[in-house]
Amino acid sequence: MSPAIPRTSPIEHLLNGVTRVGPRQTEVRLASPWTDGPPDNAALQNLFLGDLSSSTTKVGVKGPRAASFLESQGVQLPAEVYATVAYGVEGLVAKLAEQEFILETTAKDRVFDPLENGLSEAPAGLLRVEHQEATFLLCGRRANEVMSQVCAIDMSQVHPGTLVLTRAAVTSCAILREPWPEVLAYRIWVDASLAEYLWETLSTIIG
Amino acid sequence: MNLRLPPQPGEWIDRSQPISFRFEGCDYQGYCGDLISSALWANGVHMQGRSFKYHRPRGIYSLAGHDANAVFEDETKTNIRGDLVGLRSGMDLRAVNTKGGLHHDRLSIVDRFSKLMPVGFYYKAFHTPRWLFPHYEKQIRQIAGLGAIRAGQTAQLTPKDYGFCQVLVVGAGPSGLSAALAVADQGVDVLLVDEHAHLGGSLTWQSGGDEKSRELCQELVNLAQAHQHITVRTNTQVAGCYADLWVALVDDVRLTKLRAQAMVVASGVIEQPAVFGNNDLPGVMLASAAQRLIHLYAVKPWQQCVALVANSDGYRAVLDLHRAGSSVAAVVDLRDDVGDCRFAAQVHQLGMRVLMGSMIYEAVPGAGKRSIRGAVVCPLGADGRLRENQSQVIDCDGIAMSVGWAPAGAPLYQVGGKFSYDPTVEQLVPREMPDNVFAAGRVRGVFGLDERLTDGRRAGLEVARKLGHGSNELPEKISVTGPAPSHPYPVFRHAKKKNFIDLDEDLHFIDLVNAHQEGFDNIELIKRYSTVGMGPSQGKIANMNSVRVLARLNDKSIDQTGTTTSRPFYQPVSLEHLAGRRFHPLRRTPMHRWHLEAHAEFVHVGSWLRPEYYAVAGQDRETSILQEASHVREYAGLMDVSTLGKIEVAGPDAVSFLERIYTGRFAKQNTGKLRYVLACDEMGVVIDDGIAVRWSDNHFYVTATTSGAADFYREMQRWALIWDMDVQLVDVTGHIAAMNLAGPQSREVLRKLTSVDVSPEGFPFLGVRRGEVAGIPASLMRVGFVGELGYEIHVPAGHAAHVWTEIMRAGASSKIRPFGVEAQRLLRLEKGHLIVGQDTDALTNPYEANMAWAVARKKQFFVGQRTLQVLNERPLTRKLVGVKMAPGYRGPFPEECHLIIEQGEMIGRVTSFAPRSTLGYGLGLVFVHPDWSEAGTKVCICVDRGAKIEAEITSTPFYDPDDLRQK
Amino acid sequence: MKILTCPVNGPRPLQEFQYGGELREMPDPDQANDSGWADYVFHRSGEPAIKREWWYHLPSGTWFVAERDNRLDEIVRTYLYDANREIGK
Amino acid sequence: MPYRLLRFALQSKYSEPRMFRSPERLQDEYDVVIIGGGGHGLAAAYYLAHEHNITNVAVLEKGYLGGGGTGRNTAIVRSNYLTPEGARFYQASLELFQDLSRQLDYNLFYSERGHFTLAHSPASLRTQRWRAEVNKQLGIDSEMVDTAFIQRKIPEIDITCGGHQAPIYGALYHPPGAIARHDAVAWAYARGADQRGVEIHQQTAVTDIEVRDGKVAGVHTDKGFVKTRKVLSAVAGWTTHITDMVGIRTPLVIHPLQAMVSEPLKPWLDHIVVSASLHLYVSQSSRGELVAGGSLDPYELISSRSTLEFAEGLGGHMLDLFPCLGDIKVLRQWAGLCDMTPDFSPVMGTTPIGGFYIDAGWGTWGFKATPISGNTMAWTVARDQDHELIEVFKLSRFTDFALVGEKGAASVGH
Repeated sequence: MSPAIPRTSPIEHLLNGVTRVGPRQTEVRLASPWTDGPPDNAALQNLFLGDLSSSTTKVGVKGPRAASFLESQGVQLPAEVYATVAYGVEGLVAKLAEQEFILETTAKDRVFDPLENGLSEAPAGLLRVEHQEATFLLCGRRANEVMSQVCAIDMSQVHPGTLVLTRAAVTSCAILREPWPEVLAYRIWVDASLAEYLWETLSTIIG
Repeated sequence: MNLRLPPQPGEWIDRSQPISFRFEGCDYQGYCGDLISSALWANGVHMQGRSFKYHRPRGIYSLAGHDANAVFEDETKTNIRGDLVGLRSGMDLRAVNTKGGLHHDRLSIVDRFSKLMPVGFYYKAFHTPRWLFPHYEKQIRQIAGLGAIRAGQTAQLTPKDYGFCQVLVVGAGPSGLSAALAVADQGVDVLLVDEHAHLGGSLTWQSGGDEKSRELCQELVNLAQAHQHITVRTNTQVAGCYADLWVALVDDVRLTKLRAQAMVVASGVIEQPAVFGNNDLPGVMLASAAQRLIHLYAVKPWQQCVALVANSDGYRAVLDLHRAGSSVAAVVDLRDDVGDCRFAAQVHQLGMRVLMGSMIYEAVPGAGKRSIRGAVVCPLGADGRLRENQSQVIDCDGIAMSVGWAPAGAPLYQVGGKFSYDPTVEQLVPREMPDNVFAAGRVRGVFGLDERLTDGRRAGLEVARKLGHGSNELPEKISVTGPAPSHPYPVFRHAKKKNFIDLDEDLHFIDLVNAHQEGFDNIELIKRYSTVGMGPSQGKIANMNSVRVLARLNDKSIDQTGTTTSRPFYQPVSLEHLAGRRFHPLRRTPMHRWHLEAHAEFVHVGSWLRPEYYAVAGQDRETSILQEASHVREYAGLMDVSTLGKIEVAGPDAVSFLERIYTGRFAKQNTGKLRYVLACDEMGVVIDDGIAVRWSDNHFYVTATTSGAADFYREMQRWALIWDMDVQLVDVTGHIAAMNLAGPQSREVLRKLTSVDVSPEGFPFLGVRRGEVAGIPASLMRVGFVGELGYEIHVPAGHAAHVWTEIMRAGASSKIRPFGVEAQRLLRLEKGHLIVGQDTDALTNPYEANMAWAVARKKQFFVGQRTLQVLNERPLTRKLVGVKMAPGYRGPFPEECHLIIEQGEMIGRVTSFAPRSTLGYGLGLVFVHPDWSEAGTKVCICVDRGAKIEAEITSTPFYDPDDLRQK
Repeated sequence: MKILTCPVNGPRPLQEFQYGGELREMPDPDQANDSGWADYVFHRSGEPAIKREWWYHLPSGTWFVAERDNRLDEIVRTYLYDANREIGK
Repeated sequence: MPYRLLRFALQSKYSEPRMFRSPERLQDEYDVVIIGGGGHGLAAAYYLAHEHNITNVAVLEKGYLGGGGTGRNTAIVRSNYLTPEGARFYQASLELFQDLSRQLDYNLFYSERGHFTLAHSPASLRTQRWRAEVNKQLGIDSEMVDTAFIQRKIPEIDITCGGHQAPIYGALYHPPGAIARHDAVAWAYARGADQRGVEIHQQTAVTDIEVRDGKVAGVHTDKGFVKTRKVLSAVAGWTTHITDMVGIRTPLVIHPLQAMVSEPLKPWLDHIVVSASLHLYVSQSSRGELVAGGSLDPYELISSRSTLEFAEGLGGHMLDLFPCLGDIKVLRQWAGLCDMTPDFSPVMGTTPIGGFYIDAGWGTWGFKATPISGNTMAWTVARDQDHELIEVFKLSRFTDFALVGEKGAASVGH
């Protein structure tokens, strides 16, 4: 059962603005409040860094029975490792390994509850994996300029919707190029303990 | 004196932007686009610096970034190269390495005593008597070195980025441009890099008045700049090339780490000087330097000069000089025959005086050797020797040297390319290269303009094909004919005057001869002994001549003599550029903010920040720590232990896996219980410890030490593979936060927040439970590390701050206080628990650590077991035991790592010690020889300043020996 | 920077990896005599050759094997470890 | 002005003789063949001739003298080691160094600068104190100093290390810590050996070693076979090539160690500064260059190639420690080979093969041991018996599970 109390973002103390990207409902929280209302499309189109940590929630499932369990719960699974498919409200399911999956969705979405119930019994061959990574959103046409200062592989060549496990600013991250048509956006998962460091680093680069 | 010429076609200076600057206290004017050196020369400043050793006046020599004697400093920067750095408004420059300024350099006297200082003289003096050497060295250090470090400067954080391209083309001269265009036309993306501000390479300064070549240059440049598949970067040097075409590009602001799929090197050549008497004085320069002055910076090199030539480039330079109004008093050609050379023909038509088969014997110095006033020219005999008796003096204020070239081959050398000597061009040319690297143009000995264009195109098509584009039939590789562009030996001995091989290091011809005479007769040895090529320009205009000289001395070929390798960097790179924006990842726990607000003093543990203790106003560190500890003993304390490694171990083989990883047993461990675990490596050395929780038959949850966790998890993963075990491992360290609620009051505090039965019966010592704490799903563990009733509470990181705050609130009535790492270290010490890495070292085994109890005897296998069997049969050499000071002891206390001494022998070492404990006396852990490990033994600890103090070996735990309180 | 190809994640710069030393065949602890065991624990085959080495991809936590020339620093091939296959190799 | 220099001025012709001859061909037989013309091999040759009167010796060098570790290290000499065995050994070396210029009549620019080993954590502070205490017991000048002392001696150092990482807590200070002109050490020993009859053969590569019934019988080279009953391998980073020839198993793995040098600068840094946790050690040469090195390359490799990551990392750490060096430029980077052992101590002395002696495991501490290793190995070769100073460093210690604890709690190289 996922708790009623909302999750605190590891960079809660650095946030004080809110926006949404395009038609999406999920709240993107920002470090700086926008003086004249939420950022217009132009601003979003250019470049900004946002936090989804408290507006999303994750759970992982691992083990020989992971796939069958999720399917039995009506979760559609990606076929290839590192592939993702849409799930829940603006959420996704990613395949991390042959026997491991991670699900992320908006915090408001209760779609996890039945899963959690199924997992809480912890039957053999099925392991619930806690996932508390921070989720950042690096958005805008200049996103690749930022990437090129922290990431040693060419992110502009990565297929949208494919998860890339690599290093950004010398910390391990999972980076997903969002399959969004209207704007270039990267979803970045980083260990909660390193969230503040990475946020500060990306912020200074963006300037 | 203003030597600025009227506007030259294609000049690089911007006359609409005049710049004023100062040099050695005088004001001057230059233009935006000037180099410092070109601006100075334009103002008639020919002496721009002093040499490294003899402090001889020096001026412009190459104007191509290899002039290590025109070096300046200002208030903020040092070792500023005059022919590398562009002129900026407000510059206030001084020459480096002078005593009393450039004009009155007191050290210039050294030049007179040079005979006292033959090559390597410093190896043969100053060392006896021994006590005098420090004095000599001080003097030597003062004299050596160029610029002075500017104290108080702070390094900028420069951006640093990664780049990616299909083809990197190095050098934007004719061959580079045509290579780039050829590749790009195949639809392949090209990054075209040039170290200069403008494209065109030698075409921009080596026109010889040939307007067609200039037009062609502009044409190529326009095409390249307009091409959709070509990206251009100017003012960018290829600083170094590394494995898998990982290339360091450096410009004014940043280092770019470029990954290229293939590379075309069209880096051209570096002009090499001739060696004759006084060939270093201001006024003597490479012809290419004079041409650069004229065409790029519109500066007239001299009023009247003599040109020393040995190739057609020299005659082209003569034409350039002539047009610029530097009258050429004579052309001195080392050769007997100019071959078929249209430039020579034009020179003849102009009726200039040409002396074939001649050489300049020496430059006649002006006052103070700050200029030259003539050239002594001698004919060469059939034997190639100078006929000094037939010498004549030709008046001139400048000498232009055009006797040959050496490849700018650094990128090729650095990717592992091999060069060999090609006698048809008298130049080293690349022979072997990696299959994704290509060379084009003069760097491989192709000099004619049309040939360079064809060769560039050829290289472009080859690289395109390499990447799977374009046709298969390729144009032929250019084969070179005609007179060689370089002279095989432009070096002439001078009986008296210095004739320099290396201007950076002030080495003249005789230095190499002498070094050779002393047995330093191969290129590496002579380089190290004479330091030729070791200076700031890395021998770019010295190495070739030194190789030619050594080859002669050994009567060997150039290839037999060999060249020294060209290591990064091509030009010196600042530490700022290399460092860039430095990344210092720091891990923080979810409760970090809370700790901050509670005035925690943090300590770095691995990459983590942990509260060491919580500062209390007006109270010292030790007291605060002791108070935190006492508080845990009396009431309740809460500690953030989120940094502990946390690993899920699940699957059918979970039990047998853990039995192999740890020294203990798990088969009989009940679910809902936890155990202490100890791990060794294959050497039997203790490497980690923690607890193992059993949730179900096939599901365990283990913890690891903060700094050891990452490595330990990696090793677990590897063993699981090697043993081929059906077990799932997950590192949840960052996902799950943990806190230790300890102290007699802890049960009462916890009861308020959870529905879990926390009664002694319902939740006994070493039990584990799952349930909600403050509304958050949590794992609860009854642990006793600090020796009090205690609970470790593990919750999802995203909810940990909430749980922590709730516990502090609920504990308020029980006087709960947070405690930090230091208090915990004290509390565990009172219980005699060791800390891996502090009380153990890189060779400690469990027997030494007094942990035999944790090593299961009858067990099939665990990592380190076999080694421990061997070690167990040997007498112990040390044992970890407790030590305490007499209650009420006054005087110096031992510190951790003080030694225990008996009859002058080192028999032990303090590993942990607390002068103040909740027990009222100083106590600690020590490694001591077994003969001294009996409880009650008095030992002598040697503390600071040699004082010896007595302490008593004792059994542990010190506190609550029967472990009643934690039960 | 060198490129190493992780069997799972593909070609990546060396920064993403950690070296894990050569693959070593553990003798049967019960059969091996002390010096035989010491040889396994301490001695390495440091001579120039193409070695089978452990490499670890940090971001994904993947151990794999690389066959590498320890003199030329050329990677011959990389593949996932398979206990059954490695035995006796 | 020393007389020796006047001599140069007075003489009409440069009269300096060859420092070492280059013999035309190898003889058929030598009493001792030393593989490796680096500092260690040449020192051993010198002491064999000088102290044991064994002069029928050939030093075989496949490249040029001092072209390996000798010419690639950062020339630091110190004796503040952790174990009594190590500290005694290196102290003996340091004492030989102190008088070596005089003994070999060659100025090695042996310059005592004072050596700081910075501690960036309480744990490292403990390790440094451990070293200091052991050193004091052995009469080695070593002490713990606080940050104020460090700041006083090195005003430009940033005790906070930029504030984004562990600061400096204190340091182990070792006043006799010195630097020397590394190449010169090899040349001077070469000259001394040559003068005493030792033959030095450069560009002569050993291709195989002849072993008959467990004893050395001779050495195959690319210039032919030579008979000998005693072979000393002193090739550090190339040791595994040689041990492979005689079929000896060792714990050695070879890692590159990189370094870089700045443009020449006026005197600025008088001391030697080492920070293990910043992977940095730096000193300023008599020529004025800042000579800096880092930690071992992270994986095994028998090649001295350079990497950009090293230069970037070292650049960053230099600025963490010395923020004023931002515009100081790096001239050149290079690498050497380190033959590492599991216990950070050398492998020296007799081996299971009769007449085959090993001088290896020099990791990052080879240069500072040059005189004493040459001296003790000469003794060992002459008597076919391990010198007491090096007994603990026997190769057999690994099969005996009797490692030397030099690695301590935290490993500190250089």
